[in-house]
Amino acid sequence: MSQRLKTGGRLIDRSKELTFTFNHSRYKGYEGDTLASALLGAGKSLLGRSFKYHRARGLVASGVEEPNVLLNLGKGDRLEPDQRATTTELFNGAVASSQNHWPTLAFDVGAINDYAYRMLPAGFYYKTFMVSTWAWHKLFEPIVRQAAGLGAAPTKADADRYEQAYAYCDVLVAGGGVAGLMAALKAAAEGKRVLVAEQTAHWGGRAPVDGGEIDGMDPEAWVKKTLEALGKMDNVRLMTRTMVAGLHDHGYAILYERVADHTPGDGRPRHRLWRVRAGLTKVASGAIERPLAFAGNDVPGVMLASAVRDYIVNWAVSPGKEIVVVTNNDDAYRTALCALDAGQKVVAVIDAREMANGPLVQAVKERGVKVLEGHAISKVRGKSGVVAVEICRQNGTGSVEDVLGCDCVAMSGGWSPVVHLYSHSGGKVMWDEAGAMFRPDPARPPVGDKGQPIAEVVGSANGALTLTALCAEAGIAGGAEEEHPITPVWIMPAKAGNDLKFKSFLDFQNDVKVSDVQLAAREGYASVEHTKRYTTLGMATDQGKLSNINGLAVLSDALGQAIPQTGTTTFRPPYTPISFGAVTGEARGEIFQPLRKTPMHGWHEAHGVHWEPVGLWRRPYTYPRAGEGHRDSVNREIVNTRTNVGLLDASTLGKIVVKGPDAGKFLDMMYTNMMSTLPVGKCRYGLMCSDNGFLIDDGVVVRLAEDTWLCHTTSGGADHIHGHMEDWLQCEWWDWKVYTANLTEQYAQIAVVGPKARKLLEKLGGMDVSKEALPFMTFKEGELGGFPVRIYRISFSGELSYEIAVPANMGLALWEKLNEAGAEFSAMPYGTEALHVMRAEKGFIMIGDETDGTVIPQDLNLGWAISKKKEDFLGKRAQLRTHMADPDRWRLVGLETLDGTVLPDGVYAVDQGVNENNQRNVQGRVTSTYYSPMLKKGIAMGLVKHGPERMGEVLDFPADNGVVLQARIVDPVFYDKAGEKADV
Amino acid sequence: MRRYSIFAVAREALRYHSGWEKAWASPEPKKRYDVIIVGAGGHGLATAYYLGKVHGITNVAIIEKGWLGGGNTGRNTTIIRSNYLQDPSAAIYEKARSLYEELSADLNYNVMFSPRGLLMLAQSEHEMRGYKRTVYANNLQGVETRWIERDEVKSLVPILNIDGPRYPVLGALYQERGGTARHDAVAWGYARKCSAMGMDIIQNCEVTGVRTARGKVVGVNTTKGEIDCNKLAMVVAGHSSVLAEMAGFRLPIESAALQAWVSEPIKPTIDVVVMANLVHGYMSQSDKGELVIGGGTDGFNNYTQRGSWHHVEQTTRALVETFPVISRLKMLRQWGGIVDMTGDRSPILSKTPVEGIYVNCGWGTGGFKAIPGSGYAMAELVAKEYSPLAADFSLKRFKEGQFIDESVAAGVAH
Amino acid sequence: MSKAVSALNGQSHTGFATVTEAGLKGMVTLRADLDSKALAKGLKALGLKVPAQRAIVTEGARSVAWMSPDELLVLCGYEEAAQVTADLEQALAKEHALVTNVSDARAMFTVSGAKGDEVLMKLCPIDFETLEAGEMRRSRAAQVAAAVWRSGPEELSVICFRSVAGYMMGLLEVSSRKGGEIY
Amino acid sequence: MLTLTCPCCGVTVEETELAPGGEAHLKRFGPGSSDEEFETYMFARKNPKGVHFERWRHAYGCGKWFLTARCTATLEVFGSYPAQTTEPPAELIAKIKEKRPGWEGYK
Ligand SMILES: Cc1cc2nc3c(=O)[nH]c(=O)nc-3n(C[C@H](O)[C@H](O)[C@H](O)COP(=O)(O)OP(=O)(O)OC[C@H]3O[C@@H](n4cnc5c(N)ncnc54)[C@H](O)[C@@H]3O)c2cc1C
Ligand SMILES: NC(=O)c1ccc[n+]([C@@H]2O[C@H](COP(=O)([O-])OP(=O)(O)OC[C@H]3O[C@@H](n4cnc5c(N)ncnc54)[C@H](O)[C@@H]3O)[C@@H](O)[C@H]2O)c1
Ligand SMILES: Cc1cc2nc3c(=O)[nH]c(=O)nc-3n(C[C@H](O)[C@H](O)[C@H](O)COP(=O)(O)O)c2cc1C
Ligand SMILES: [Zn+2]
Repeated sequence: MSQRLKTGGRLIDRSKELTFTFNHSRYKGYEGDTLASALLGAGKSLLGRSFKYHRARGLVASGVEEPNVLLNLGKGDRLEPDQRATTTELFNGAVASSQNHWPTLAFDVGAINDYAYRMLPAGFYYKTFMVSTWAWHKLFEPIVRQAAGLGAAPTKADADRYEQAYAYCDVLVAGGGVAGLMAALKAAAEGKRVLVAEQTAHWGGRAPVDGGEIDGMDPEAWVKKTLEALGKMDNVRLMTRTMVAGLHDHGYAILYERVADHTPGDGRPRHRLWRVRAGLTKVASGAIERPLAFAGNDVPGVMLASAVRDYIVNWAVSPGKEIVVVTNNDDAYRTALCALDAGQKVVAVIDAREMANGPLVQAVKERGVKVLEGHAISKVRGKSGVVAVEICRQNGTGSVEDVLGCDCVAMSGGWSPVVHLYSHSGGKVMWDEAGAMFRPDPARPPVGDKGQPIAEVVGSANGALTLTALCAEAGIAGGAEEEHPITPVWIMPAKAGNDLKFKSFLDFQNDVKVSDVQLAAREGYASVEHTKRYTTLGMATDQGKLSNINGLAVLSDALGQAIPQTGTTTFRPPYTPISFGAVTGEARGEIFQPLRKTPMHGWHEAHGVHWEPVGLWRRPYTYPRAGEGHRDSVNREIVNTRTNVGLLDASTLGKIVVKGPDAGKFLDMMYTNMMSTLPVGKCRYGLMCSDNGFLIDDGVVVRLAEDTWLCHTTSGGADHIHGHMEDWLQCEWWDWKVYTANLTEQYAQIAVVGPKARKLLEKLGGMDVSKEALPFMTFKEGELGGFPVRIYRISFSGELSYEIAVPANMGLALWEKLNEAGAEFSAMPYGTEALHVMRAEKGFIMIGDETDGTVIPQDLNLGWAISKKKEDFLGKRAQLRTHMADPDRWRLVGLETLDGTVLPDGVYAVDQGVNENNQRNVQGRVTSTYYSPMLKKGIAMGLVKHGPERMGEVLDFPADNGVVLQARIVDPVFYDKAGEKADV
Repeated sequence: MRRYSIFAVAREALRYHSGWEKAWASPEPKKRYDVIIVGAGGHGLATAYYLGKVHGITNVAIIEKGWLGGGNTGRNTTIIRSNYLQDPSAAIYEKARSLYEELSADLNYNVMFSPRGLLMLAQSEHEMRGYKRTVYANNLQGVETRWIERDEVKSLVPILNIDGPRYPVLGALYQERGGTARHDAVAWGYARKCSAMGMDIIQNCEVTGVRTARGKVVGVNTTKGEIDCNKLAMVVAGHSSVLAEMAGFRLPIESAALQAWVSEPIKPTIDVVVMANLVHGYMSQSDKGELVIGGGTDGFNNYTQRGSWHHVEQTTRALVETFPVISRLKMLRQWGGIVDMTGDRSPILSKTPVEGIYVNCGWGTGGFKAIPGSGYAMAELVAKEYSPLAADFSLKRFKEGQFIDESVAAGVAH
Repeated sequence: MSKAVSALNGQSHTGFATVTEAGLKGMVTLRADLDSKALAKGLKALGLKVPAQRAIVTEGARSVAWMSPDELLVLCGYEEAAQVTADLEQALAKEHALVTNVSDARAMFTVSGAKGDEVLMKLCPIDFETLEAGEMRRSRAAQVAAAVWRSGPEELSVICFRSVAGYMMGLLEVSSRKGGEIY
Repeated sequence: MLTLTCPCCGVTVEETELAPGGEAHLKRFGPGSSDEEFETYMFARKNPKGVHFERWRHAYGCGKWFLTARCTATLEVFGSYPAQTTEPPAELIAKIKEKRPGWEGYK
């Protein structure tokens, strides 16, 4: 049984006791513990259930590679599923529970799957349940889904905040082990700007646990000294609890800083996501020990040898009292020595190598520990904890020679360099036969914007596994005991039979066994990528940190090919999982996206507005009064505007000034109309097409001066159209003398609309706004009610209308003044919906309603706005293509239901028969449809085949619930057909 | 080919599954084939399958530069829907969707087609009008969709933040029989059947050249030597321009990275597929339990299968806003694929300037759902020179201006 | 003119740094040939000179910033912006140039305090360690365009569009909250 | 996540400050051109796996368009230059040839 040792523990502070709960029971730990070490210290070893077979699982590892012990942490709005116990720093009051079992961890019904393991090999689902989609979806899939998944999903929104930050450096060091610190020291001494990121809360990595000597000091002392030195340098930043999650193209590294995971609720952001642009990343991410694949290697109590050592040295927790070490290399002997030093019993070291006699082996032997060379574990006995191991010859089939009682197995299959970061943006790895590992190929690094390498690897991540090799690589004196070569062992014992292979786990979390990989190979899923996807090897939350190399070695073996020929699967970010909160950063709630506000935004809000999003703006849709539905208020706003006067906040309309000797020529290219001939002081409605011929925007163009025009665009289109203009100016007609500026936000714009509009402006005074002084389709600058304004006589409603532009900082004041002064004329604000209805009553098109990216001006009977005189304009050539010149195109008409009801949005007019694909033929569709409170009936516009030539014809529009509505083709101008109201 | 079934699994269990045969053979290429298909993605394999099944053409090779299914077919977010607006699109996607309904039985391979329902959220008046229009169009096209109000949306997706704060959900376009399928299984299931029909799937074999004589195709050069053919179908998605270049023509295609990512697995929390197009994010939950997420495409040409990080941020933000409960879940893995974007964002199934060469590409960000329909139509086009499902997707539309533009929302509002 | 109110009317928040909307500011955009003599003369009359690439030059209460190879931004008092516009227009009357008052189209903020850089480090892809006094960087703050420069000891200034002033203040406020200190 | 240098500002900026604009040096065909010419201009794209000449706008900076040569297979950037050219500069072509001996040159 695991327990806390009386002394030791380099990372814990015994004077600071912490309490926490696990599955509702209270436990104690110390500051410096991880949840894993505290649980182990409390004697808990059964801590989870596996994904598929629900087998009992305990800790295998001590760090990020832990596949088994994922817990639900916290509760309510701080609940986090799948939290790795080994990387969770213990804090007072932590609440944790185990996952993926029912009803309890100890008694889990799902474990029945374990008995049926032979029925559930890799690929089981592909071969079964294919009778019908119905049966799969309704019967089987729900069971599969319920059984899968790990932790419970949160049900409450997150209480924490997150943030992001940018940083720049010459050298990013990923990993704060001794290799990383050496690299940092070197780069810092060269004057580079250095950033060192260490994912844990501690510096030094493995070396302080593993021992040896650096620069005449023990590693712990060297680390301390080095940190002090680095800490004093201005050009170095040291960051703990910061994981380099990904190394992206051009040296863009994503770092995940767990600022307050260990101090929840202290007001600090929980995580901070760093986006670091690094000239060079020194990957010093260490190596991860590999498990050995023997039967029962997943029973709680079987652990990585290095993890056993870590628990003893770092946290004074011994995972067992009677330990069996099983290995194929010398390093695991350190675990034996360390356990002995801690007063634990080492039952035996089982070494798969035929001969083991390096200094570490000798040291162990000298302390009286039995070393069984050429041996292997055939099987682990025990279900929810190790009871004994059956011993056999490594090169046999597993016939048991001996049974050793024990409560902990420390296994080591060798080490795999952590090559993830090197690989994320294309760096390649190579197989190192001697070390039995993939390590970075320095000849094929990931490259940056200049083709230069953006990553270099140092230390054990580079395959310099031993301290001796690592120091040699860094040019620093130091080293540790000499180690004899490893002998790769992929299956234990080598000729294990089916009964063993079906219980020898490769991927612990996903329950992938040696037999599964062999099955994949047998069935032709021979690419390592196929095997991965067929078996789910390496797809669990540890992303194969423990399983990948073993798995692909087993696959290579099954295929009879060399390991490098099999290759690895692709390493993808993040290195370890990162919270979506961190990826989101500050962008939540109010600042999820920019909200663009007009100067009158606050006023609208204070006056009960119902908003409509338009791009990043919000525009008033309508201003319902108490007791009014939206439709009522829209009707009220329309009637009032058409009978009295309405006020519209039109500030969001785009306003682009275009100036220069060639501005007229330029606008003639941009618009389908002729703009160069517009007289100064006048306004003209214009259309813009893309060079592919489609209508993209419309608006009123004003000629401010001989060489200056002001182009109004749609609200959503302002930035886009400005960009579009600059694009053509900069990239096509760069010799034309034209300047543009986007003045959209310089002005608030207010439309004063309705028969009493003039009276209202006259009341404000200061400018002659009479028909004579300011005729329709002209503009004038001056002072209105003390405000500097420019007034345009343009109308989108068919009413007498003035659009008043005023400097934005005065927009609110003018708006308030107009409302106030307008009271006697029954002035009231109206929103976009009233605007839409009124323009539809007049048959005016709306970009986005009548157009959808497939419509050309000709479809909308806007041929009059397409200049015949111009040789060229954007879209002209495109509109000559056969389909665009096709007389069968659908064209704009008005539509009126026979019974006066409102046609639904988007309905189609059907035609006879069906097309080749058996779809009902159609001959038109509704583009805009409204109830007209003026006409007291439904009105609509639509695009209809040969429409304008078919006035009076009645079309069928199948609507909801089988109802077919009938509507007559009419003139799209419904209201004031003679156009007498605007030009007054 | 031995049939798969629960009984077969039980029988094999008794002998430790030692008796399974290979799902597909890995032959060396023959000297010539009636039809060579380049690209063993879903579309290439489905084309081959229907060539054999419907048209009796089985002297076919499918040549794949990597591992079959390893292109976009193996890296997409598996959304299946047919709620398209324009007739030609609705026709081919609905054909595909209806074939998906039967696919597991047809292939004797469980592709786990799961019609779990698909929602496209309307979060502005403009989107709402667009989706209502789609519903009317779909009803006439034989595609079952309906408009649902916000209450029904909420009951289908309890974790949805229906009130905004930025863009309250106004309702949704709902396709009840849209859903997902197990992407790899689609490729594997087709491959197994193609192989069983005697077709050669040649993996790890890159086409490096296209040979023509007098304007007609005669064969291809590959890393495994020259192979002759009567007809050549290029079905290589992101690499279409590269293949076209070998044959001497250009396509209206640009290749860009599209990314996806998954969370760690959790117990079932969302049963339907949700697309929130206004904020650019969509999400579903796989049978394994991870949330499968995708968003926007990079704007620049790229062949690296890696995309730019800011899209990941943007889409994750959109989804955390839409589903606030996911904020404490963790991103497990992100990856990219190279999508083939056409000038009008609709696919190309077409003859080409070279006689005997056909292209099937341009599926861009949305071709997984089309695999069976596209394969069906492409097979017909290759076998009979005409397919009603493919007719409108021909290359000539770019000359004539008859685009199939699905972006109803492309026009700006107001 | 008393009717004019800046986007946030001088709102301010103090966390580990102080973020303030700077109130009404005069701003004039100038597009012209930056080598033109008339331009130099026009600026000289204002006590300013043509700034070098990416530079911002301050003389008394006025500054002028380089915006692009053919664009400058003159910063001055809000009240005098109309006059400055007119004067520059006059000075450039004979040239191909565009001078326009954009005082109302923008909002300006200051971030002050010893850790002011940390506020903007969270928002802008700018290397603040190398941002010298006298340089203006046009970039991004989270999701909107922003121009940033060191406007004083322990003070940075930020300009953005007026419509997103509220968003910018939201960003600055959240990023300067106590507990969010980086170093 | 790319970094590119804006030749107008002289700063090296990240992709999020830029807007991509597709293939560079397209020749516009207007009225009077053949259907083929117009289609080529509008749609046919080289889309090479390798050296690509393309347009970018320094959207969050000076607002200017510029051009770059970039490898779409490795993302290496060979250089950037002003948009006001009809062909890539000769020095840039030479530089690319040196780095990519097999490259067939600008077509
Ligand atoms: C991240 C992402 C998410 C997506 N999400 C969805 C979704 O939710 N729903 C949906 O419907 N669609 C989605 N898609 C799109 C969908 O994945 C693709 O449209 C579809 O898979 C394309 O299939 P394919 O067979 O045409 O191409 P691929 O699967 O890419 O197959 C093409 C094959 O051609 C091979 N090839 C290329 N060049 C050569 C050569 N010279 N010689 C030999 N072989 C060659 C490639 O190796 C590849 O295997 C998504 C795509 C991505 C990248
Ligand atoms: N004898 C052997 O077989 C053997 C094998 C492996 C390691 N070792 C020992 O381990 C030590 C190796 O030193 P080292 O510095 O190369 O490795 P290390 O494992 O000591 O240090 C690596 C550090 O990087 C951190 N890290 C890893 N990935 C990270 C990421 N993405 N972001 C941030 N931090 C990350 C780890 O937390 C760790 O602290 C030596 O003492 C060596 O003797 C020995
Ligand atoms: C629908 C879907 C679900 C996935 N689920 C997982 C998963 O649970 N675990 C995992 O590691 N990868 C998962 N992946 C990602 C794959 O591991 C892989 O990254 C992806 O197929 C792209 O291939 P590549 O990374 O090898 O280039 C999933 C991919 C898809 C398309
Ligand atoms: Zn620039």
